[in-house]
Amino acid sequence: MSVEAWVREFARLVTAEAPRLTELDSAIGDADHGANLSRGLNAVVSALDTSSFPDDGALLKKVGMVLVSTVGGASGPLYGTFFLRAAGALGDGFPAAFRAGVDGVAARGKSTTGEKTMLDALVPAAEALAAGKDWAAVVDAAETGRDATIPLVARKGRASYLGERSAGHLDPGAASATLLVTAAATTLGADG
Amino acid sequence: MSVEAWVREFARLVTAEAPRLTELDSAIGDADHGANLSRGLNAVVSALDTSSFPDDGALLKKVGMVLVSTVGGASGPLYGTFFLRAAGALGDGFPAAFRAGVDGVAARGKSTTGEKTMLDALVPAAEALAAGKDWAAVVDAAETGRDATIPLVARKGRASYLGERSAGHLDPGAASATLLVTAAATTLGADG
Amino acid sequence: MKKLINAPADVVVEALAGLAAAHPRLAVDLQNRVVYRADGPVPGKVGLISGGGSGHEPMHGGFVGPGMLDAACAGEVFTSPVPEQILAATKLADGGAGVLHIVKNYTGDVMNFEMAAELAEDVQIATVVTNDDVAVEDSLYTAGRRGVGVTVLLEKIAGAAAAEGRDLAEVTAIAQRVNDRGRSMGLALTSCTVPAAGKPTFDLPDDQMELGVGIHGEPGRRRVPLASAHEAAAMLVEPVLAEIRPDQGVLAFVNGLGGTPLIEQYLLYGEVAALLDKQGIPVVRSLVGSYITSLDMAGASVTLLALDDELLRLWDAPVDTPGLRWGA
Amino acid sequence: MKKLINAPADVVVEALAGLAAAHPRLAVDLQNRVVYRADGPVPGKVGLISGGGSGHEPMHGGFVGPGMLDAACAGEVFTSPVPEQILAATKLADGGAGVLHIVKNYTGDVMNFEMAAELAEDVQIATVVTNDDVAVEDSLYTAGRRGVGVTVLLEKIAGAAAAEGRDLAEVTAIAQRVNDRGRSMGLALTSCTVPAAGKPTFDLPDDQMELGVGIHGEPGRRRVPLASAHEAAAMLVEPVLAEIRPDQGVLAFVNGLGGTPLIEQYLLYGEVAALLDKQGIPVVRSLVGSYITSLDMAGASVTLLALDDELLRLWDAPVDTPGLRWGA
Ligand SMILES: Nc1ncnc2c1ncn2[C@@H]1O[C@H](COP(=O)(O)OP(=O)(O)O)[C@@H](O)[C@H]1O
Ligand SMILES: Nc1ncnc2c1ncn2[C@@H]1O[C@H](COP(=O)(O)OP(=O)(O)O)[C@@H](O)[C@H]1O
Ligand SMILES: [Mg+2]
Ligand SMILES: [Mg+2]
Ligand SMILES: [Mg+2]
Ligand SMILES: [Mg+2]
Repeated sequence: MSVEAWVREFARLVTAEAPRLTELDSAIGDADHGANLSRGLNAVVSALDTSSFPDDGALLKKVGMVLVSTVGGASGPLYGTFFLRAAGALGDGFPAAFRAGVDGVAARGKSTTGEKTMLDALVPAAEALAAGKDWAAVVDAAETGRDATIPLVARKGRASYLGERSAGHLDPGAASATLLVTAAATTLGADG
Repeated sequence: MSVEAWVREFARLVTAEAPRLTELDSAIGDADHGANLSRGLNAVVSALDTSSFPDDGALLKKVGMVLVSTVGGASGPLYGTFFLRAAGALGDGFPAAFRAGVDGVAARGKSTTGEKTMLDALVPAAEALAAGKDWAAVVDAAETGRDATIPLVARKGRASYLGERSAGHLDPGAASATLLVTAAATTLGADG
Repeated sequence: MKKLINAPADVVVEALAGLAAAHPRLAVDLQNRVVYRADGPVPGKVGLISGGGSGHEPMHGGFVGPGMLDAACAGEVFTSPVPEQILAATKLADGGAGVLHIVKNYTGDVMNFEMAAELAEDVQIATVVTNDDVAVEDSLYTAGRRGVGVTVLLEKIAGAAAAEGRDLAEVTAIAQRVNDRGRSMGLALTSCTVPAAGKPTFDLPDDQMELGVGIHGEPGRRRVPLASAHEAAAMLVEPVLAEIRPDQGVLAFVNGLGGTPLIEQYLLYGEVAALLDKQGIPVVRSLVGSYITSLDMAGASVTLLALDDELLRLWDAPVDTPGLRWGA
Repeated sequence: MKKLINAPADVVVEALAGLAAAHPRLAVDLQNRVVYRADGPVPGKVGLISGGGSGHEPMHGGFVGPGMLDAACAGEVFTSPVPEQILAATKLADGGAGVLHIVKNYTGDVMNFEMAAELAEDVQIATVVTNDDVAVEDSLYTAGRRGVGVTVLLEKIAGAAAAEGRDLAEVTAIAQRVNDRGRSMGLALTSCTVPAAGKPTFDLPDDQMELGVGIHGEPGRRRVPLASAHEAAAMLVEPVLAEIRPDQGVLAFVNGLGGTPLIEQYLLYGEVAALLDKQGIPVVRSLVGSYITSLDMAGASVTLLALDDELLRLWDAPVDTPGLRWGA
């Protein structure tokens, strides 16, 4: 299992899906989620290409720091915090690290599930991982959570300003978070 | 013969044709010729409705003053001067009065024929009148002059800023001046 | 997309470079995208910084100068700056008396400023979060209201308090009072176009407008038929008046969103002033212009600030920035 | 057409009413559409007036105040004012030392000001006609060049000269010198929409721009492919530099045409400054903003004024108007 492969795959998916993420953010946000995340993950890939790390924890910490210092907006601190917290808990295994990351997002964002955010994809995935489900089920949990954001009225993030008008749209952060889970399945699942 | 009927008919035609005059002015000017002239001629009609005049000269002088003080732009002083000068020469007959008006336009505008302005319609009409032609020929002279502005490169007025690009468009002032001549034919020609 | 730009990715840095070139008394750290007073920091003075996504010019960089901000950091278009930038701005503003962070209430801005404040160990930091937009329901269970027009007024007034030599707690209290006494509401006639996106954020039919719009191209609270300026003024002023108590008169601020020219802003101001007059609310000061924009969005917002003697005096104090200047 | 207006026919008067309401030190004669100093005329001071079609805000009404104009009259949108208005403005500006008429070189403006000057029997009048637009060929056989950006600079500098107590001949000579030493060039990314017309004056495909455009929605000299800000700066600066001799440095003025936000104006200014720097021309002063607009047109113009010591000193002198304010 290689967390580096995971991060690189996440970067690849986000870059490929950036226009769609921005499109989703146009409907209920400010049309920058794809640009924000791909800018940050480009910087992450550059950092990975030019540094070596004593261990996976150090690598994930670097990923978090690069995201915090290059993404900005809401998703920068949130994804940054995810990786920083996950880095600290990696010793307890991937499910625990993932859970720690998700808890970090909730703490940083003062948010919980059902508010139409990335947590709606992340939390079900964390729970599936904790329950020892296989990767397909983990991805399925994230995707189901993601799609369940569509009817929700946003209560956190920029989409909350739209009130009722936010319903009927998929949350862009839930979409990018699902890519994070998919990337884990493709890379970590390969040898799991 | 009633110069009042002439002016009222001119006002009627301009009001009806205002959108087309503005349209012509959009192509090579600033999209206000119809609005300008109809604003002024509305004011003229109000003045005619509420005043009486000792003679036709006084009436035309009033028309000129109202136009000067309500139209603005290039056409305000030009049409205003036309009527003020025509008023002063009315004692010498309509052709002489018309000629005096046209000379006033040329003097005020420091312009001559062939520069793609209202003079290209006015001068041929004045000449036809002076030559004793019938009204149909006078209108024809104005219309021919008007249409001849199409290929011209403007040298006076706002259209001159377009340089070569002004060619291929009919001059809005030549179009409104032709209405002035048409109105004369309809009203003054009826009893002439 | 028709814009006077080069590559979309370079818009922010190039605009900052232009700002610095045009105003020699401002300096710019292009790496960190921080605009700061070339003569700063002012020893012993409370430092004021703000920052946020770009696309709202002149806010914030154009409000750096004597009597207003000491530094401002610019994020990508509509994207809040990252903690490193905020930290750099904080240090450039720190004259030893502490630094006030002026933060507009957006999740990203709040979180990034929070992280920066956690990192700025040797500087005393206070934070004020503006949330004046009445288009958004005020609720403990949501992200809350956006910070919009009041931010401009707050930066001016708190800047004057700092210039007078007030300490960090006093400047913060005054800033908080401006936020508490001011409310805003906006509407859009067109969407803006984010350079990196290349097309309008939303489509808006010719006969409709977005009421309760923010400054990031996010759609408004509801779409209503295109209204006259007279009706629009009422739609903007009434929800604002429902929330402030202008006992000593107001500062009335009509703001253009970037694509609406001054002739329309003044016309709208006339309607706003007439409406306030009818309600017996004296307008003590006014501000009309494009001060907090949303790229090229056509539209406007109205901010009313319930003045008191001190806020009025601080508003009138000298200010010398590219965006607001008087008495200097 | 999406505008914050009521009836198109009322736009000008309502915007003037809003301007007057927002700026208590200005008064407005709504009948004659004249904005003037509420504390004027200033006895013994040369009066300065200007006027022209509306749609160019803040010019001219927003430039009325100490250190700049004494009065300004507003025509209909893009239509020069009539002699009566100009006469009314002249009288309101007359402090007994004569009045300078600042006229932009458009056939209508020139003729209406001429007629007004003929009517103003008891006031000594001098006239300066601005014609700085290098997009138009300068020729004795045509209407000549348009007056554009230089008008703003001239109103400021001549206003300072009058405030210093110079006499009419001196103020006129200084005004003339500003016109002679300044040149401008503009481009449009979109057409504007005249309220009474209700639709854009011209159509412009997404991939093209109008180069050499004026401020009345008249099409430019030629249509060129949409260019980067870098290329656009060169297209604007080079024809201007071909005509002035900036021996003592320039005042560089980047002007937004109404629909172009400040972020783009600053970005363009950066390109202009870099270009001038490369040519070894020192930029001594700068001005960036939407000061002479064309309703909601997106686009910009560049004006360069070859300064000399006196013009620089007068530029720096205090000015206190809604549109330009410093030192006061
Ligand atoms: N408080 C929050 N908690 C968790 N996720 C959030 C929160 N606020 C916003 N988000 C997520 O961030 C996404 C938006 O990210 P992005 O567009 O990059 O930032 P911004 O909203 O600042 O433009 C949203 O779609 C949502 O999933
Ligand atoms: N110097 C001139 N001499 C004669 N006619 C002129 C002159 N300048 C402009 N015109 C006429 O005026 C017309 C434009 O009138 P109008 O649109 O009302 O004024 P403006 O150009 O000020 O907007 C032109 O089409 C032209 O016929
Ligand atoms: Mg976003
Ligand atoms: Mg016209
Ligand atoms: Mg954003
Ligand atoms: Mg006109």
